[in-house]
Amino acid sequence: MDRIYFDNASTTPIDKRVLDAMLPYFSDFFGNPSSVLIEEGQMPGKAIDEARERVAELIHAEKGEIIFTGSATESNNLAIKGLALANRSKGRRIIFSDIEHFSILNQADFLTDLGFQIDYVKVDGYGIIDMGDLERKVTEDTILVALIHGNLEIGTIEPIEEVARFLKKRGILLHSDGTGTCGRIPVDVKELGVDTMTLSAHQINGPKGIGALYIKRGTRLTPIIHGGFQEMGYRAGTENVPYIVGFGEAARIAREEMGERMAHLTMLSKKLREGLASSIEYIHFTGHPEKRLPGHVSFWIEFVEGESLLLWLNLNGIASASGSACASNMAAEDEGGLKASHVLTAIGVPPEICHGSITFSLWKDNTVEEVEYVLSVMPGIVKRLRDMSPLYENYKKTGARTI
Amino acid sequence: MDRIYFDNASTTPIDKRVLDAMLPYFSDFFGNPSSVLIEEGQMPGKAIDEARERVAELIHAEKGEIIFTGSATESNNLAIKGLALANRSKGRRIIFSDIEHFSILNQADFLTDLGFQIDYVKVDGYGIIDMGDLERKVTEDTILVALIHGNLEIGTIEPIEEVARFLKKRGILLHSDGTGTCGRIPVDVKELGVDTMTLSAHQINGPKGIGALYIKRGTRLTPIIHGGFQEMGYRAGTENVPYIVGFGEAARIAREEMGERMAHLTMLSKKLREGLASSIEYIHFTGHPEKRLPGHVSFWIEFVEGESLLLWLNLNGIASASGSACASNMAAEDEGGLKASHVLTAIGVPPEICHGSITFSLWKDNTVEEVEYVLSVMPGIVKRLRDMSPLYENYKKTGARTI
Amino acid sequence: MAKGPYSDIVMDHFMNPRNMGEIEDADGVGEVGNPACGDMMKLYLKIEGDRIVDAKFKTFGCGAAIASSSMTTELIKGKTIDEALKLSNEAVSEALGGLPPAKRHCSVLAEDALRLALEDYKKKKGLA
Amino acid sequence: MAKGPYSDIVMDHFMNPRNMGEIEDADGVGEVGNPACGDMMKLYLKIEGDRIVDAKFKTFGCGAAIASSSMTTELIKGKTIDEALKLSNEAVSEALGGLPPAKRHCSVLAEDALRLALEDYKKKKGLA
Ligand SMILES: Cc1ncc(COP(=O)(O)O)c(C=O)c1O
Ligand SMILES: Cc1ncc(COP(=O)(O)O)c(C=O)c1O
Repeated sequence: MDRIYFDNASTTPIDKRVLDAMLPYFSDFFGNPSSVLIEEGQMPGKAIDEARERVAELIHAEKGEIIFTGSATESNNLAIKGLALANRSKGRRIIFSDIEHFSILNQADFLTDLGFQIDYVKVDGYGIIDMGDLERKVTEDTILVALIHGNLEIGTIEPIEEVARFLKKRGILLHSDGTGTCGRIPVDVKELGVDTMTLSAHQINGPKGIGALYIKRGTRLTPIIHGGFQEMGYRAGTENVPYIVGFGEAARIAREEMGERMAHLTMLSKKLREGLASSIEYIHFTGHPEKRLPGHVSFWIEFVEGESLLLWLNLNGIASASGSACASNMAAEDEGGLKASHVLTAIGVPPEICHGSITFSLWKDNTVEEVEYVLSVMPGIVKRLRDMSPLYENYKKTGARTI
Repeated sequence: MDRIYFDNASTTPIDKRVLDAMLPYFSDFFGNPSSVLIEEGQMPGKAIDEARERVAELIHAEKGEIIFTGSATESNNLAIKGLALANRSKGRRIIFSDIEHFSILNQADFLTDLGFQIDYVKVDGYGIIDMGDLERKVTEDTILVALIHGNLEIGTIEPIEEVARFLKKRGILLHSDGTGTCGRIPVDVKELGVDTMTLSAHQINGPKGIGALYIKRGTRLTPIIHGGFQEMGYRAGTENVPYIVGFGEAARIAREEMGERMAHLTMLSKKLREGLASSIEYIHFTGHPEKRLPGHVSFWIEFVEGESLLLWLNLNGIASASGSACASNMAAEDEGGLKASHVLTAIGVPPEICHGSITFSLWKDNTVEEVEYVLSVMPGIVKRLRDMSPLYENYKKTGARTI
Repeated sequence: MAKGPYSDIVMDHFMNPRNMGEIEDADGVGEVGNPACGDMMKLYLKIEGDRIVDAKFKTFGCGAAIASSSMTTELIKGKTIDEALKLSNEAVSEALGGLPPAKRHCSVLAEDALRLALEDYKKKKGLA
Repeated sequence: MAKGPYSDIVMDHFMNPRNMGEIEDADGVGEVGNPACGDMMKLYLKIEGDRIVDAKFKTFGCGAAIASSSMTTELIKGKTIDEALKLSNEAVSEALGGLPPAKRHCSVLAEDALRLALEDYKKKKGLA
């Protein structure tokens, strides 16, 4: 049997149409778009312009408000560092939500070193921002808030509009990481009211190695990569024309097919979730039950460790993720790198449980048959691991639960 | 007739072998290399490892000394900002040569804003660093020098070894931008003695949108893009696996074919240069006559403006560059963007002449026939433009030269 | 052919410049230069009564500079001096189908050359 | 199959753990846990004279933890207590064909469980 890929929160396979759109820009139109005066540079320049338009359309922005970067990570870095540095004279405090991706959170030391202070705003048990806490954390000196739009580990979608309204009144900027949402659910940056928003191509069947940043017209932002005059001066470096074209095509397809995809995914994830709930005891679903990304099913299972579960799923031909989808800790140099998922900790899951979490992230090509197969193997794997677990043995003897 | 591409200093077409090596990583092996525990992530991880080895081999580095970035521009930014920030406590002065690429020079304001001071070291008429001036500019407080290895506008190759020896004695770090040299001429980072060095893929038939940075083992460097744990912690963001693989393949091919390429290019550029010298009056070749990139022929012609020359060459099917190959000013918002090439100004060409410069950069697929064709059309174009030039008219009447 | 930064009209005037050359016995000559940009423009006028009966130019410069010179000569030929003095750089740029922002000054250069040539004429005639 | 971070031996012990289970009337039991990592290991020993005649384990943990437990039981079965006490975590890790750096502590956990089980045995026997 083919592999079952339920790890679309880590990355998605490239769409054949996207690859086909890209290929001519490797060979026939390989020129440097900065070489505007020679034929070789002209088609690539035109193609970038069109792709920018496509990405803008996906989130109801204007073409001039979209710039391309090397990754969603870079977009998040450009937004936070760029807005912080451009607004240094107004204040030095920045607020991150507790469930931001590492590409936001791990900027903290760098920013602190430059004289900024980072405050953190809490989320509730579903991962939704705590507005009361935000109100308490905001100070006269606060210039910027980062709040993720859709969290890829627990699926929760944040109330960006409400937060934007709150912040606007106080003259505080809002950056939102739309890596998990742009192209997956309808996004209208004007309605959301964000100042900057990150987009990723490889989350929507585009290539890995390109991101985009929406920068609301008139927003001042200091570049972090300096050099030639590309991307309207916000990001230097010879343009990655094939990937920009691919991102444009992926955005176009995502916009056109979004409705049917969402319906399909809602059906699949309902089936998966209900199937798991009815066949596995002591399973705990994470994130918000309704305000969540379509096709996203995340949970932890008592008495079962997540990595072992993930490995057994893998051996059964199923790809999933445990802990943070994008930042496996395995590459870490030592044990110090093995931290419990900060997202799960933030929603109140005890650290010793976090490693037991699994994220199934489904996407357009997944099928009912795949869901059924996963449902058919899960109970056996869980039983096998529980039989091996001293925690489960203890529970049977004493009735002691993990929580 | 097919186009004649003499603009390989701006970018090179992708090698078919490189594209073929990349393609499986778009589709069959699309996984996220951070997902080490599932099958999908494992082949990409292995492929990155092998590509890193190939790039390391190209410049005689160790695998662990190479990290991949989004462009040569980003590599230059990471090196300069990263070394500066990591060595802030040792001193605040940084020296740039006058002929660095914009991706070095345009960091000056940002660095100044962070409390650094940039000093500039002169070059001679050939574009070779002025060692006496370097000696004068170096202070107790100097922590870092940036000196380009091979300049893509005038072709000159700098005496990096000598500079590295000089700086090492004083405990000053040396970054060299090897965009123009790595893969074009033999480069041995250990012999050169650099602390960091930038490499570009698209200058050697790899894709645009990926660069690499050599970081000598043990060198402290502050990342500028923070997030997940990729590239040994120096550069966060999901890896661009196909491009990394492509860079590896381009590096392998460049290393294996370097000898024959250099011989071929030396032959072609000699023919081109001699042909131009004998058929066009008042032509001035720029850069060093011997210490230069193979296949690189740059010059300016009296009484002829460069853009017009470039446009006529383009209309004749010939791609070339004028002024800085990588940073055409055409995209600038206004006239203020139209600055004379800083490289030509630095070697003493008067500003009003700089716009008259042309760079022919030949590469492996160029032929003798192409050189002959270019030589056959150049005199006609030059004559046409001179007939139109009031400067030439004046010269004929009064004998007044441009210089 | 894919489009570059220049309009088709600019490229046409660049490739086939109208009225390129000198007028030996010109009634007015205007020469302007912009050293930073490297452009140099020389405009020759033949004037009969108060009407421009011929105009020629020589230009050292970029595509936009050559096209602006060429278009300017076309636009003023047959015009009276007063009419010609009303010719703005915007009009030249517009007639060319637009110029890239960074190149607008080329049309200004043409306007300046025209003004100087007309002043030269007036001076020669003792009118100024 | 492409290689992941775990060696073939680790994967073999993970998929087919040796000596998994409980010993109801164990002579020594050692239980250790690492809450930060989330691992929990329980080792049961059957000892006759000064020789370990049977060993079983239960483990809640990652692949490396399960394989380390399994390998530890294999390595100590038939050994004397003194021999078993000399078993280092490095030896376990080595027998497994190596562990990723971030997972070395799993073999330490196994070593700790073994030591605790032997102490438990000695305590029960009044030897400690
Ligand atoms: C010497 C040099 N360094 C760096 C760069 C920047 O390269 P990229 O635009 O690919 O980032 C260039 C432009 O090609 C260059 O000529
Ligand atoms: C929410 C979120 N933001 C940003 C990123 C970073 O994306 P990339 O690694 O492609 O730069 C990720 C990882 O996929 C993510 O989940």
